[in-house]
Amino acid sequence: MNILTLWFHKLGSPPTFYRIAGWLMPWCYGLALVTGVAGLYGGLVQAPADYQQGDAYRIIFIHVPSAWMGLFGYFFMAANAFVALVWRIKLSEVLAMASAPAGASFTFITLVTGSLWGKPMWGTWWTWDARLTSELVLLFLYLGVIGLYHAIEDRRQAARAAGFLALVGVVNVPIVHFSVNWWNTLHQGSTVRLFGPSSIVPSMLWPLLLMAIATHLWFFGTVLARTRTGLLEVDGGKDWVRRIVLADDAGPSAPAASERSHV
Amino acid sequence: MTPTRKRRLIVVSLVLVAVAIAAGLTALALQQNMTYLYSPSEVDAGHAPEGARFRLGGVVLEDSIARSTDSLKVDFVVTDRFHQMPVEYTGILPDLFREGQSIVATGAMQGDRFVATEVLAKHDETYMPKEVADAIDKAKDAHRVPGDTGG
Amino acid sequence: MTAASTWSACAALVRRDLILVWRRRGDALNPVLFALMVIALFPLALGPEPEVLRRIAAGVVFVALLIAGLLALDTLFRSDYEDGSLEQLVLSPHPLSLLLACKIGVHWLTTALPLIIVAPLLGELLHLPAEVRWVLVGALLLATPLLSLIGAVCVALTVGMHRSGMLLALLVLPLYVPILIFGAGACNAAALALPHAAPLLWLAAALVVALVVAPLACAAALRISLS
Amino acid sequence: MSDFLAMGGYGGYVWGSYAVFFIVLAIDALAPRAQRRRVLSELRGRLLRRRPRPTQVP
Repeated sequence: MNILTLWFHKLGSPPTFYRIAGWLMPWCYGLALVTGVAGLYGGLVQAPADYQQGDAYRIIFIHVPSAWMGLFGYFFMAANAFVALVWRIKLSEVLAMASAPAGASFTFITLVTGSLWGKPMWGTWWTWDARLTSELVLLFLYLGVIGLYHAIEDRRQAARAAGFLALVGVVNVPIVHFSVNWWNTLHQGSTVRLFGPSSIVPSMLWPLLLMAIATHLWFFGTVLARTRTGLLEVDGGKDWVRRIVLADDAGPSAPAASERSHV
Repeated sequence: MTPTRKRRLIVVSLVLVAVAIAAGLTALALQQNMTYLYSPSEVDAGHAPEGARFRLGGVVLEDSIARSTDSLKVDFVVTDRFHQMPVEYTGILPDLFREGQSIVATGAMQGDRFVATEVLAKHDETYMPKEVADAIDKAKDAHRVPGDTGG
Repeated sequence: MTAASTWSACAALVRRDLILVWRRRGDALNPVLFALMVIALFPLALGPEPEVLRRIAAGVVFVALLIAGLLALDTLFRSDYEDGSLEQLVLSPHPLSLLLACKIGVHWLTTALPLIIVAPLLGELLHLPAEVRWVLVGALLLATPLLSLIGAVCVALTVGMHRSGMLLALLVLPLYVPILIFGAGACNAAALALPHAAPLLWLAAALVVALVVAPLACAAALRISLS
Repeated sequence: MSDFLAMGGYGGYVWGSYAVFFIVLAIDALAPRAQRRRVLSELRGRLLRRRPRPTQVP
């Protein structure tokens, strides 16, 4: 137990996490690209056309993983915000705020690809159905969190306030997920089920799952990248940040100098 | 008891009471029916509002689609396998609209016909290649299982 | 600190807020005038056919009152923050959530209740069917306290900011969506002579929970933004 | 190949979706980089202003 808490403290300290994140990040991006290419090959080339929807169903390979990531990102953000507010852990504040833009991107993709899928299949770009509406509300919640975070000067206070808002909005996420079961609406039920058989054939399922893995890895890649920057920002005056800043200065100084002159 | 503990106790018990009341109200709400769409049987039984707009849900009956030659008008029959409802619609139908497909139509009754202003196709959550679907249909025919085309 | 002193603190706070509103009673009518003008815009934009107006009446009244309430939210903590009495409230030994509940209650009484009172009149302007009128009032009685409570949490988060108007709307409106759906849904169901008890019961359930949880959340949010 | 691009007549929708997917994710990956550069230069500026070290200033 003692070793575990010690290990946790070590991992939670900004300099250690900064170093580990820097090491993990390329792996996340790289593996995301590899699994993504494999999943896209499986989805676009290998998988057969659907019996009802023909080739249009191939949007599923990005739509559904993105929808999962939109929800997952919100849960990840809210969980970190909870930890940050209760135990006042700096790393969690930064992690929560780092996951908001990534989650918002995936939610945006879900809405746009869903719209592009709905037009040929349902006959409409958009319908005010429970699931679509709550996905839109999810995007607005993300934007509210990001907006609040950028509106407050003090970084730590901003992260706490925005994290609190994320926790207030978390009630919405179960509504998004279960609304399709509560109201009988246009949107079909869940295809892939954790328990019980999925109503999709294996040749279509494995590319979908590969894409889900790829989007998860990608999500963590961008979250780690943003967290590294966020840690530098929050710990601005600390020694370890100073070392990194000066080390970076000693390296490729020419582009940095031009950057400064632009600003 | 210290004041902070007492306060915490009051807060927790208040939250519990509120949740209990809310659970009771929710249970009461779940007993009411929240209708999003009506099936032809419900319309036949007189549950649907008279003269007002509502949504009709069901399956397009086989061999019932009659397209007008000179306009976009389409007549078809929506069924829930118990009752049938003739539907009239003018406009462009979605690609998935076909016989045996679940649809949601918005409109109002005019006499004994349902005049739709919008028809949306509802597809189910099953994805499979055409060959597999054909094989399943064949197996169903062989065993004389009533086809469950509803989504 | 005893229970009696806490009650007297609450009473003093309510009296003070009511006096402040009474001194500026002209301002208290602003939300009502705003809602009236929004309602008046709809027949001008859509044309005066009673059939069209009748169908949208309940929803339009609901949205107009929601936006009027949203604009009025800003005044909840604004003047208290500027004259420093909000920090006194946070530092006081009495439970902050209880004091905030009093403030929210007074704010609801002075901004939302006048709106509910004129709601049947606003509905009449749009030819709201008579059988929907009381469903609308009932839905508003359940929905507006919810709007005030949820809005107060978001106001508490933005309290230190200089220009928070648009941001506040961005934070609050997504949280208002379910309330609008249930409230207007009940009215529309009543207009179609459908059973409309279920959405009202959902609203009531949400209100009961919010009555307890929202003041606590509001207090926590206020502590974050004043820290 | 053209069959593949046509996607059974749904090419516009399918490829449009994939284009949105890749563009948004590319922005999502590039934005932290730009932000990191900005934060680093900002911190460097603050550092140099507060403790001027003539040997380090370029």
